[in-house]
Amino acid sequence: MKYIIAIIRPHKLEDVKRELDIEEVHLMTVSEVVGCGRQKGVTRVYRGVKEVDNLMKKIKLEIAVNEAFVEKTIAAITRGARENETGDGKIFVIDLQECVRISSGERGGAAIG
Amino acid sequence: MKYIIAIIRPHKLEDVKRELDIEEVHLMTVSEVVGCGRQKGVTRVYRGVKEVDNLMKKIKLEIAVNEAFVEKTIAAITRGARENETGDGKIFVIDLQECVRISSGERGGAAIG
Amino acid sequence: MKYIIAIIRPHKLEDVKRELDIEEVHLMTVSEVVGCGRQKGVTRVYRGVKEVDNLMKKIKLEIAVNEAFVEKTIAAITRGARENETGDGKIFVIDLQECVRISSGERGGAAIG
Amino acid sequence: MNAGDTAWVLASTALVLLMTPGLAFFYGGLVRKKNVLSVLMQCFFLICLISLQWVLFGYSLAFGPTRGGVIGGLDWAGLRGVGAAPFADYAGTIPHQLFMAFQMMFAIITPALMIGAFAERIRFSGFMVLMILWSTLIYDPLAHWVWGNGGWLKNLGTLDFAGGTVVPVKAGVAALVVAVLIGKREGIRSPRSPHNLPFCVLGAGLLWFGWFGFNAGSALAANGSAVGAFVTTNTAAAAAGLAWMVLDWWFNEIPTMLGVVTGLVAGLVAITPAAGFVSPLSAIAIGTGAGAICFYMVTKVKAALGYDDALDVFGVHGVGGVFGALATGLFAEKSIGGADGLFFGNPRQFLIQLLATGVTIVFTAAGTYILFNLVDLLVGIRVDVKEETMGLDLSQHHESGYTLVD
Amino acid sequence: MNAGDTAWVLASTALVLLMTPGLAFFYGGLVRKKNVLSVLMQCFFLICLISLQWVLFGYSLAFGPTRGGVIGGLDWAGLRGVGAAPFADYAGTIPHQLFMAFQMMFAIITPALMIGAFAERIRFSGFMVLMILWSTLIYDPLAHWVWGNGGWLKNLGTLDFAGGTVVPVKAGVAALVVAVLIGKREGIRSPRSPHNLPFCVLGAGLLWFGWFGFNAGSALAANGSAVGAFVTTNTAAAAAGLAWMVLDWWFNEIPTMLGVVTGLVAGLVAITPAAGFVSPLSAIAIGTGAGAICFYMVTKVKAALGYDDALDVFGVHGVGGVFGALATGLFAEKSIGGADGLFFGNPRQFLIQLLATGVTIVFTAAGTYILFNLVDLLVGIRVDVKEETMGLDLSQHHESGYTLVD
Amino acid sequence: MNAGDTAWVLASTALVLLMTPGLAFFYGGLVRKKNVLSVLMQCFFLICLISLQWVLFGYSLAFGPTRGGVIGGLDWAGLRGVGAAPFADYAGTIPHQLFMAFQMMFAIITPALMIGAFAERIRFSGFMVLMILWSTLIYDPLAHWVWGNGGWLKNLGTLDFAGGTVVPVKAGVAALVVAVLIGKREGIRSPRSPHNLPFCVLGAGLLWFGWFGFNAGSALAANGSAVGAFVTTNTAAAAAGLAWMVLDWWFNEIPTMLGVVTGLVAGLVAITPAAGFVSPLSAIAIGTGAGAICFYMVTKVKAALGYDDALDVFGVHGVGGVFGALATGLFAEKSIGGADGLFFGNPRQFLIQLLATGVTIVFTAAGTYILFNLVDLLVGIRVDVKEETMGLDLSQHHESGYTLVD
Ligand SMILES: Nc1ncnc2c1ncn2[C@@H]1O[C@H](COP(=O)(O)OP(=O)(O)O)[C@@H](O)[C@H]1O
Ligand SMILES: Nc1ncnc2c1ncn2[C@@H]1O[C@H](COP(=O)(O)OP(=O)(O)O)[C@@H](O)[C@H]1O
Ligand SMILES: Nc1ncnc2c1ncn2[C@@H]1O[C@H](COP(=O)(O)OP(=O)(O)O)[C@@H](O)[C@H]1O
Repeated sequence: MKYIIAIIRPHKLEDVKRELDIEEVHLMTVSEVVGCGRQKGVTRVYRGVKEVDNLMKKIKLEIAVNEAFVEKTIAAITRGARENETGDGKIFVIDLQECVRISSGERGGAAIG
Repeated sequence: MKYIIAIIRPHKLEDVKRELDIEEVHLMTVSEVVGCGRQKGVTRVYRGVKEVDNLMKKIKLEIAVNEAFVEKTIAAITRGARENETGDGKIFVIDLQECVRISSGERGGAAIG
Repeated sequence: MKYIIAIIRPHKLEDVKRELDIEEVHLMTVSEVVGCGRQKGVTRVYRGVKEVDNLMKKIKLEIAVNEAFVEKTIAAITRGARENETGDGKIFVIDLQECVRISSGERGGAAIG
Repeated sequence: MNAGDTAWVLASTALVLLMTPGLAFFYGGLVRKKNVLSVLMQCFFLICLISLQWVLFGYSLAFGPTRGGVIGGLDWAGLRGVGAAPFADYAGTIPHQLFMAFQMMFAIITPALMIGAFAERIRFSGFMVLMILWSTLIYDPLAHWVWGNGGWLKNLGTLDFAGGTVVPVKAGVAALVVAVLIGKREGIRSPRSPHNLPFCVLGAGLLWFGWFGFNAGSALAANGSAVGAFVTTNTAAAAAGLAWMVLDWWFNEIPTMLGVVTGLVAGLVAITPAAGFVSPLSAIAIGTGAGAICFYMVTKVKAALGYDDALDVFGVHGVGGVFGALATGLFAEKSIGGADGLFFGNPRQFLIQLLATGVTIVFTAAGTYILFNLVDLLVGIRVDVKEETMGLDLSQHHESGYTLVD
Repeated sequence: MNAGDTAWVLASTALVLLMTPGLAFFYGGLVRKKNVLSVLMQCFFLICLISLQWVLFGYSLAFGPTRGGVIGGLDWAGLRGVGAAPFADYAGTIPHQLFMAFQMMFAIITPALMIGAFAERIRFSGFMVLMILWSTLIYDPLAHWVWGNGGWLKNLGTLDFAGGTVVPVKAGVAALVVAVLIGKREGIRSPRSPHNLPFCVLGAGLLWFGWFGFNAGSALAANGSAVGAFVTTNTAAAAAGLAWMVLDWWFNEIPTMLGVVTGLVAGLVAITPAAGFVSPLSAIAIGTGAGAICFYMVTKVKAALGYDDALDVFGVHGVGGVFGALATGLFAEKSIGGADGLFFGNPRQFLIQLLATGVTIVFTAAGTYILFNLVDLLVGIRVDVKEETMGLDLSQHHESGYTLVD
Repeated sequence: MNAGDTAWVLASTALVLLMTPGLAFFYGGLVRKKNVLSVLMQCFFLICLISLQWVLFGYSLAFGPTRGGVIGGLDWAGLRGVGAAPFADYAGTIPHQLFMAFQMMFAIITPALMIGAFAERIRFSGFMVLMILWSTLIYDPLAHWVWGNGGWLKNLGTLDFAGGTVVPVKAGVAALVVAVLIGKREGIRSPRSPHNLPFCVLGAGLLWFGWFGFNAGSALAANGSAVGAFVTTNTAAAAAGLAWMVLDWWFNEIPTMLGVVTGLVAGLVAITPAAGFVSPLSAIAIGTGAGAICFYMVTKVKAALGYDDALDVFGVHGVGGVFGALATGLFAEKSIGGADGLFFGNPRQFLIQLLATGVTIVFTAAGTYILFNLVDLLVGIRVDVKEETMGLDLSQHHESGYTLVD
């Protein structure tokens, strides 16, 4: 099992979800983060004083999947999130040792979906 | 050492904390997320138009523990979070390689608690 | 590759970022969390009734780095975040299996920076 | 008719209307995020509902030609005969319809005050039915007794400048009854932090602003009495805010924002029946007293008794109102409002105040008890646990106050 | 000059000024977080812009000595001759300058109403130019026709108590034209949850409060007519809020907060032209009708036609305004405002209302169409996709409404 | 006594009261999340504190029978003799107590304006003591000099329509002194994004609304002078908002929301002393000048000098106020307010304005310097670093503005 963390542009969330649905990946956890990346930050003006802020608003997805789904998930996220420009985001894949469904107590691959 | 991530229902936070306290697991990091799961979403109405939103508010817990505490922690979260229904949430367990306490520089199992 | 998660005091974010910049670690993802630690909580008063709240506001950093950067990153965070007191926070290091840059499709160590 | 008086009462009526949105934010900021809309919704529903009820028959029941001092007749239903000409028995220098509109705003905010008591757990349908009945069967008769031409408490000589008996006492007592009957919130072991304290402060600011209309408008003219009520209102609110602050400091080492706004609202409540009858210095005494007594109620007595009056409607409005109604009987001065209180040599006035307050309490408590049980039986007043934990915004209104991700 | 009348119109003018910030929050709460400032900014820009335009030449164009019933001359530019003395043709008991200021607030809020239609996708520079032109070339002439001394629609005998034709109809129609021409928002497939519904409710509360100045202030005196308008305004808003609530319940099983505030705004819009001409009971009918018709427009017709009027300016203001203007021709009563409508035996009035509304619609639609294309050509009205997805706050103003981490 | 005048001044007094909550939000939105309550708290504390101080002795010190033109006697302490009868030397057509209440609101907002300067780092106890002393020892005497019957600056013939010298100049200068003495905030290297810019805009909206009471209410009657002040107030605010916007565009490529609201507040400040003395066209000049000068101060001068005036109280209120006080001596017209300024042939008036402003600056700066050091010695004015990094809400009030998880 793998734990996939993806950082994407905020307005791409719907597109990514649609692509994931196509791949039958329906479960995920979503949160708002700010990201500091290669992407040039945004200019902000505060009472006539200008400065550059390199923390950009992003969306973070966390998706636990069985091995068989890893590449499909990566591909789906990439399809949904890509604008072919710096700032599109990253996908990180971490090894997942155990997964427990709280309601049933099921464990492992059975609990993931 | 393990890094445990749990997604629970928002109103179960206090119960889970109480159960964790009993198991002597006092340290954790908490955040608000939205989750998309098997749970049927909520109906929303916007100016007379109805739609279903499948992103539900959840609480995410992150708890780093020594091996000896892993099962106790899972059990405690389960006890506190369970309503025996879809939507109760999930627990994910990831291998943790290193842990550093910033104030003292301690590392490993000693730094975790 | 490693996935580093650090929990720090909110007002230390700028200092930590400055130290990381010195080490040439520029990319990261930041979010607000609340932490429950060894640190004594804060007193709150609600209409004359006093109670202690042990959930403190913290900042969470997530930084994916190549092996060569792991210790440098830990050191930089420690330098920036340290007040030598309980509540300074923790750094967790997790093994990272894969990293994908969405815009280019690059993978692995090349995608991380 | 006097254009100056009309101008002031028009402005006052608008100010009192604004109090209910102000109250909505005062309460809305205090509840948890998942219930903020339910509180706002209940407030706005009441504005809409009572605005119609009052025009259709409520005004007539409360202020119409009396039927034996007990209730007004339906002669003025649909505002028949309530037009631009002044009705001298109520207000000789402004259009009768303006007096009606001013009173309407009071009829709106009284039940709205109760919302804090049963917040976070009431079913919206049950709430609606309860409010329709309560306004008609409890508010309107009591308003008639105290303010209506020929009302029996009015005939006794009760002093109630701007409705301190009718409005806060009634709301506070009814709130307590409902809070006890509906039961405690699920899983609330300790006070929950307000989800948005600035909203609560905004609401308090709007309430203070609007209360000038409430009290100084009750002079129904732009005259010295209005000015006097304006000054006592401001003074009592300030004194009560400071009183709470000092007590907070004393007992909890630190002054709190919520304490100051709670205190000032208690002061506004307490000065209401007294506003046009007492001196500014007496207003300091009334405000200080109100701040202190309400502090004691909310921090000590409530904890001891263990009822879950979520936002302290009883502790602040009920107790503050009773205190104010009685204080009017103590501090009133003939040279200011035409009648003396106990401290100025007229113990009889204090007894009348005691009687009026007692009658209000008993009638309201009994009536609310009956109505609650009736509505609970017919419609159900409490949401089920699922709906409660999910939050009333989603379960009762299919909406959320804020987006989490957008 | 009458001090009482002056006092009321001063207060009313301040109240109407407050409506635009109220509207800013009503709209601002509904958009996504990343666009909240753009909405507030557009509203405040209009307050500043029109305040100057009106003083410099707008008032003179709209109300100055007529040039053939079509437009005012520039005789009063820079407020030359518009001073403390009353100008009896407009208002005999208050300073002429006060009448000017009161009308200014109307000239501000009318274009502000349109903001909701093209929210989340308009370029700020294009918006600015469009608004300057629109106010001068569309608003001012139309205001002259309906309200100006010698204006041709006024001469026909059009009834428009507080500008229901000039203000909401015009804004609503122009909003529709712009919404259609500017095109749909990017990637909005279904309605987006309001990012801060309490802000929207706050805005609605301030709008209701301010609307008393709008309608009751339009009597330009503190008299029975002002009181009548005050009461019908409140009543219609309440009825429309309840009507929407009931329909929400009927079609979606549950009443919503956004529904109630949308409904009440529709009611306020619809009663505006009728406020001083109809009875409180007719106001109930008008409010209920407005709530129902706007509900139908927003939920059914809009979906069917598929234009992206982001915050339903046309559905609520345009449609509510047309309905109100026509309803005035139905429900007006001679005993209240001096003229009878169809239901009181005077079909001619209804035809006049129909004509005035029709003229407003045609002139506004055509003029807005031309101006839009002109400005789009010269400056560009729509932001590019990057700017839109980033949000207008960052792309147009280099600011964010809220901090994410601080 | 005149009911119309009384009605308007009653409404104005309520409007000015609302300005302080408005200011609280204007400032509160700009600070970081962890300090929002501390700002609101300081504002509400001042409302409560000064309301009592003024009734007890402040009014008497400022407006009581003069002791040699320097200070009022305590004859009116506790409002002895300040009743419903007008006091003709101040205002002949409204109750004396109303004049007192109107002035009270000015005494409240003046110290409240200073809060922005030392925001995010002041100890609440030190703040309290400083404010009590400052109000009594600096505000009250200065108010006496400029406005009090027999005050020496008043006798010189200083023009100050609505307190532009007393209120913003004083607050701005004192703010600068405290900001310099208290030192910079910890770890603030660059301006921090406002945590809730919509709150700031809400505050600006309420300030604009309330300022009509401040300026037009200062006519103390519902007459042409009030109307004139109303119009110049609105015009100057609009011009200043636009001026800032244009400069923002010029220097930073884009107009900002914070810029517009900052500008309009600068305009409101600058027009205050001039409101009833100048024409609307002069108001455009004053507003534009204020916007430009304050822009320059805040963006260039402040950065060059390096003091940490957290929310630009000096740059906006101090500088705007000085500019306005002097501009009054330039633009005043006899036909409007009874006195001519330099541009209308009366250079003497400009010199008087210069003197009055100079005296205000010197007296305020010196007095504030002494009081600051005194209070710092006795109570301590700055929080320690721990408390500051934790945020004042938690450290000074044991509360948080918002819940993080609920
Ligand atoms: N090494 C990293 N560790 C943690 N987060 C990262 C890392 N690299 C990128 N991110 C996240 O991904 C977002 C996009 O990264 P960025 O460098 O702007 O885009 P791209 O890699 O597509 O050019 C960043 O804002 C940050 O949140
Ligand atoms: N595979 C997964 N990856 C990431 N998050 C998940 C996954 N499965 C569940 N979750 C999280 O857990 C929450 C509860 O899941 P859900 O399927 O509704 O409940 P249950 O598994 O108890 O039936 C979801 O809202 C989501 O946040
Ligand atoms: N074992 C843990 N698992 C998850 N989060 C932790 C753990 N230990 C500490 N934290 C996070 O780190 C923060 C600081 O921890 P704390 O014990 O207060 O400080 P310190 O370890 O420096 O004494 C906590 O608020 C919490 O968010």
